[in-house]
Amino acid sequence: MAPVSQTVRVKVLFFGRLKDVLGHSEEFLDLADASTIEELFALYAARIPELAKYRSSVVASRNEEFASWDTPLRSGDEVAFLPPVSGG
Amino acid sequence: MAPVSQTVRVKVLFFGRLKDVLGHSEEFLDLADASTIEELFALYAARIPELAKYRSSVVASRNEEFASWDTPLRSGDEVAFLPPVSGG
Amino acid sequence: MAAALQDDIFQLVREPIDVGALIRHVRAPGDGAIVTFDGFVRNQSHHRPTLYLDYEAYESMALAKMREIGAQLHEKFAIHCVAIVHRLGRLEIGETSVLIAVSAPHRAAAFDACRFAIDTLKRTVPIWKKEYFEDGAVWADGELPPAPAVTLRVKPAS
Amino acid sequence: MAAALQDDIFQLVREPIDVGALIRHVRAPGDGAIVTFDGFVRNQSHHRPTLYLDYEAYESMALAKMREIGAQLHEKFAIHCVAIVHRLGRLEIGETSVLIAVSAPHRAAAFDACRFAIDTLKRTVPIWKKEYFEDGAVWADGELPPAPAVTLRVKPAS
Repeated sequence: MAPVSQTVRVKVLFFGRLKDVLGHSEEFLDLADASTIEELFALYAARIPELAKYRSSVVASRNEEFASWDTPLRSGDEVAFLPPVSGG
Repeated sequence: MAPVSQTVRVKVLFFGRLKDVLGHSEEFLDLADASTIEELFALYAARIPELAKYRSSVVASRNEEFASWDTPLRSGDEVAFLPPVSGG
Repeated sequence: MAAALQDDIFQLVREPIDVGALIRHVRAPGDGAIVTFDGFVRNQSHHRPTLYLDYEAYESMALAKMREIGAQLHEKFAIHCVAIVHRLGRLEIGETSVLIAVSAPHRAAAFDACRFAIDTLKRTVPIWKKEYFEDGAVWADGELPPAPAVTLRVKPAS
Repeated sequence: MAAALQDDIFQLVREPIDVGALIRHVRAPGDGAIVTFDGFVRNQSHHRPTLYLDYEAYESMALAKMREIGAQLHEKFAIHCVAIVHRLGRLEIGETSVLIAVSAPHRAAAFDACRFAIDTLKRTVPIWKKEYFEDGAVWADGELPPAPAVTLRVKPAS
């Protein structure tokens, strides 16, 4: 039997200037299974075109570890989009 | 006229283990004019032979500046013999 | 990765940081040196007078990254104990935003570790600073943390 | 040589050193970083348990050399203010013998200057430490300050 098309639910967080652009800092989102972080970001950029210009100055994390943009997501994952950090 | 032979009075200070060897830490001493710091140390080493063995692990100062052993002394100079320093 | 010693401190706080208390905390009779980095709010940024700052963090990840720095310090340097505390929320001019204190038997390790800690914190810990000026506010320029370029996927067994 | 700023501190003291007060002293709104070195009495020396220490100094020259270090810091590094305080007399285990605090607009200068200061102090400032053990006392091994090998004499005019 071919696998049934499934969705996964992930938590998405935005910080710093990204949060200002989005107007909110976190939400839950349903995605096609095996979507990547890149695809997740593209969904938001489709919704809010201004986001696209931040793509090259953002890093992503998955479950509190820095992650590459091609990381596939699983249900329950927490993904964050992080602008350049300026602590200290 | 040939110059009259003169003496100069200098203050001599000892610190750390040198002070322990000498049994005192400072005194005034009369020296032949133009005596060097080396000659001053030799006077003490003649008096207290144990001092001689410290010669290579001592530096001298003249008027609170590190000075070479061939520095000639003048009246009123303050000379100190300093073992390896261990502040901090 | 070496476990952090029990008396290391990694904290995000919203109250003023007590520098003296943290220095006393990392102090132990077997040590001889403590090097401390105290970062605090400057009165200007790029020659514009600053009114105050606001720090925010991805708190759980920031704490995890701070602990990771602590573990790296114990791996790389012969230190005894470390405290890393970062403040969040509104900070006035002159207030400490970050305090790092490192104790060690010898000073070279304490200096190297303290500097490694603040350099790494500024590159990798998800904390952001918003600067407030007379005429508005901006997110400070920062550093993009180094993230893996691609995921190395294990080929599924067939 | 650049003059030391008026608010630099160079002191030899016989009472406990107030680390917090010195850090506050070098702090100014134009700075962003303070690096502090706190050197204190270890409970052992070469694996022998230490009871206490006694520090003595050639006080006038030690203060002159400490001021010289301060002047060098201002020449070599973009710092704002420095405090160098060394304690003399009997010190118990854990007590601070030397405290160096350096403030600067940026952290690299503060780290470099603080480290230069303690390294130079340990090589050039005439202070000596006697270590007391259960079975006696010894002068600590130290470093021989670099002194000129020969005096360059100006030939008298003939």
